[in-house]
Amino acid sequence: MGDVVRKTIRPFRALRFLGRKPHTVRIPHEQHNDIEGEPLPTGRYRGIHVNDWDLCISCGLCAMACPCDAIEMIEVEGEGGKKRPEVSYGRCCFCGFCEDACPKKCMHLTSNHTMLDTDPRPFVFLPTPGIREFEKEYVVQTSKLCLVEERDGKKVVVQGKPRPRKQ
Amino acid sequence: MGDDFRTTEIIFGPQHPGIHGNFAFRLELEGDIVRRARVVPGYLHRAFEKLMEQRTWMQNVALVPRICVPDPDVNEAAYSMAIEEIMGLEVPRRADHIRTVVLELSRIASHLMGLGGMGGAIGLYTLPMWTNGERDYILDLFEQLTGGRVYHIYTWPGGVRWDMPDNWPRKVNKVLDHIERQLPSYWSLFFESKVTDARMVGLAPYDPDWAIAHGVTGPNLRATGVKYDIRKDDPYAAYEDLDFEIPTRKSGDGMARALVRWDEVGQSIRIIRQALEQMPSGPYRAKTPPPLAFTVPPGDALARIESSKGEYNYYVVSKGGKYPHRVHVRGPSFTHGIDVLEQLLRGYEISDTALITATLDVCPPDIDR
Amino acid sequence: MRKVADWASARSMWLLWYCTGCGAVELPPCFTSRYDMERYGIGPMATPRQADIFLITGYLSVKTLKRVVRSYEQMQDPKYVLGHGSCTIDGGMYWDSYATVKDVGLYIPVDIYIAGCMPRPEAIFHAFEKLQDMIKKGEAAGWRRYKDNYRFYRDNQDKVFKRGPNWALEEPVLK
Amino acid sequence: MVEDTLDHTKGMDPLKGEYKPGTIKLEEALVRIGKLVPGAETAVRRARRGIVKVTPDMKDLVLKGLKEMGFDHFVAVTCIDWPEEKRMELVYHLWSYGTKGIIMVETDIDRDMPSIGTAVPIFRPAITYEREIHEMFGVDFPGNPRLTQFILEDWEGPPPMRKDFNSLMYSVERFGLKIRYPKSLPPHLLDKGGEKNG
Repeated sequence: MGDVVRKTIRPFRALRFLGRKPHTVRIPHEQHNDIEGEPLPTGRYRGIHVNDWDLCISCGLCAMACPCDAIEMIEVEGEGGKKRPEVSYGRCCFCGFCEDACPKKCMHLTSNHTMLDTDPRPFVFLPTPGIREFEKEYVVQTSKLCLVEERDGKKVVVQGKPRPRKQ
Repeated sequence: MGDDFRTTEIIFGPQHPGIHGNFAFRLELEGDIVRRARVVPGYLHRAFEKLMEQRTWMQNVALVPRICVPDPDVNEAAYSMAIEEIMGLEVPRRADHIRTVVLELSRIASHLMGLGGMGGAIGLYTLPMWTNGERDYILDLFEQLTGGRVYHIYTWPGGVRWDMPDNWPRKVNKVLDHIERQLPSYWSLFFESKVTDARMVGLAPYDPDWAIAHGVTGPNLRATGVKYDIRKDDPYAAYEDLDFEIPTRKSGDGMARALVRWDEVGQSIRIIRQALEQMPSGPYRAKTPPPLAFTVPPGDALARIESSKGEYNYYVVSKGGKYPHRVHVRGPSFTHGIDVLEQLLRGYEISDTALITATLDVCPPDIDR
Repeated sequence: MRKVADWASARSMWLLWYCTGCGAVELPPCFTSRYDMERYGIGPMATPRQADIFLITGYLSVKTLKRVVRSYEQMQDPKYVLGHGSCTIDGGMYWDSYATVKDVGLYIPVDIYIAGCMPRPEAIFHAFEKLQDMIKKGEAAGWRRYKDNYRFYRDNQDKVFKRGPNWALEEPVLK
Repeated sequence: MVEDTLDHTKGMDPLKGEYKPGTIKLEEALVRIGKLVPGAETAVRRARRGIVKVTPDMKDLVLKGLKEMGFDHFVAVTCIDWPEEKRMELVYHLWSYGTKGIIMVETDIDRDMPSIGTAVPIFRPAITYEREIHEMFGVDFPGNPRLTQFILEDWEGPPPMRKDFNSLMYSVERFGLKIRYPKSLPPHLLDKGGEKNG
């Protein structure tokens, strides 16, 4: 008898989930938090690069350390013949080895993580400190990136700021 | 069509909702019954072993976790252990304990996903909804520790890459408490269900002798009663200092395989709690050459790790210099995902195909590599 | 009329359940309770004939690409392709592998690329938002591009498969 | 057609009895192998790792002997290509559940005509490993019933895992790969022309 009662009541135990708050993260209306309510991603997150051109010594170690051949050292107009790393996000695997290899610690992977476009070309760009300006933004907008194109055998900045503004 | 027009050959996968990952079968059916099954792997082939020969020792650390997607940390750890053995590197105790925590968290995440897959295969879609939700808290933890959600690139030769953040152990304990609180409702949802009993008890059983003769390892072997675990028998990381049990079951059928995985989640929680409690202080990585000048002396080493799916083996051969000469990866699914699976499927209905694959926890990326 | 249809299809999309690469491991969290894709009116669909979105989750080996092209051609118009992960843009981690194709956009038209290895669920949801926007504006025209430039895509496919003109119809005989 | 070893008609008896592993010591097993096969080099690498070096024709004898001693878990077989020395090395890894040790049986075969008898009659898991090595290295295993197309599809060209196959140049040619920073790549990959590997 008791067995029958228990079996009859059992399905109704599911009702207790009615009052529980769902743990769904309602992106994009809600911040993604961890179990203690701290926002994610944290500073350790390996996202899109920034590179401080005032510190960069054009050593090319980041390009040597890259397992994906994502970084190319290119010469940019207006930099006095110095080479700067250009990152292709069609290759980058966000391992952070470039950051480890950098002797001046000017290359840095931020916690910016979302980047999308309809065209594969804007995924190749020069990381500048300018990207820091939208570090807290939800999405990296390709219109703000520093894009470089080859014209007559010379690399020319076609979009974005080649140099950060001096404070 | 078969020769006598009684059997039909159908292509099951790779685009099929019952397939876990990118994987396919050719099934010869007689009515609903599988008369002969052939596995068609290779859809995820990326030529890892070839690519590893083209990259430096340290660059490969970024490559190896991709070999097993649900359980990536075993690859980094096994690769690092093999290199450490050739180089004679002594790993600090703290690094060993951190590795243990990471490996066990990864095991829980993988088992939760695997149990969800079993639930999905019998049409119980609530279970994957829940387990994958809990798994996500573990991914949050990984993100705070390693900076990556799925691919961590955290364990490397000589130790681990960064130390733990100060508040991380507390968060781990909170997540484990949360998962422990949830486990009873999973139990009543999945294992007390009559559908689970009807579908999984007596499903594709094998006995220990047959399993060993066919190279079955891991939870699938322990489901037949063989008390064997590399963590105990060929210990690595900090498992020697920790107290845990090896869960086994007797019957070797689908239910036993699910139950062994279920028990392992509980044991992993126990291991992580102990490892965090006993966490020694000190350095978290040994002194190694800088990544760009990282060379390994000539020699070879075999590293073995117990992953959530079975036994992982990394056989690393070095000729000296900056690049490995050969790295052979023996994934657990290479045996139980092809030859064993083909034989187990025979005689069962086509609707059991996905479930048998799920109870064996076949991981296609480590077959194809 | 087209506008009304676009508006309607942007709100109810079915995602083809085909885990082509390692990015598929981020799909279960997206479908399930933590992120819950159905808030967007997106759900998994088993058969290509009834699916609207093809999410290319990561690298494609040549063997998979053949099945992807076949599944894509089975899908009904309008259909949209999302390239999920860096490997769909330029090879990603497997840039020097003999087995994987580099730019998926050469073989099937990709509407949105998402960078990342792998992209976070946030990125996937943002891509869905953007796709809905594009559909409403009528910009997501990858399927029309495929029809208009069929020769271009077909030539690229033929170059990779090396199986003669009938590669799309044959399934290799197994011994 | 491959023979199945699992008999579904009989039905399994899972409670048939416990599995009893052999419990010979690793060192003793190596000594016995040394007696069984004269000319076999044996060594203990470290705890739980032993090595046996034999000629290819003695391989079956050693594998059989080790299986009888309790090394019944066939872990893997690895093929290593040594182009400079014109040989291919096959390493059979065998584990014993009782001894808790692994013995690696190493044997060398000729690189130009790579062929070695199959290990399938002794260890069933070898069927898949040999199938992979056959495809990736072009090694022939006479006696293996299943050396069919496995992972690669529509593959034309040399076995890809051999050292003389250049994956990078192949990608450049077939998929239009652009190399971004050649300085970071292994130099021997860039030296070779693509034409002989296509």
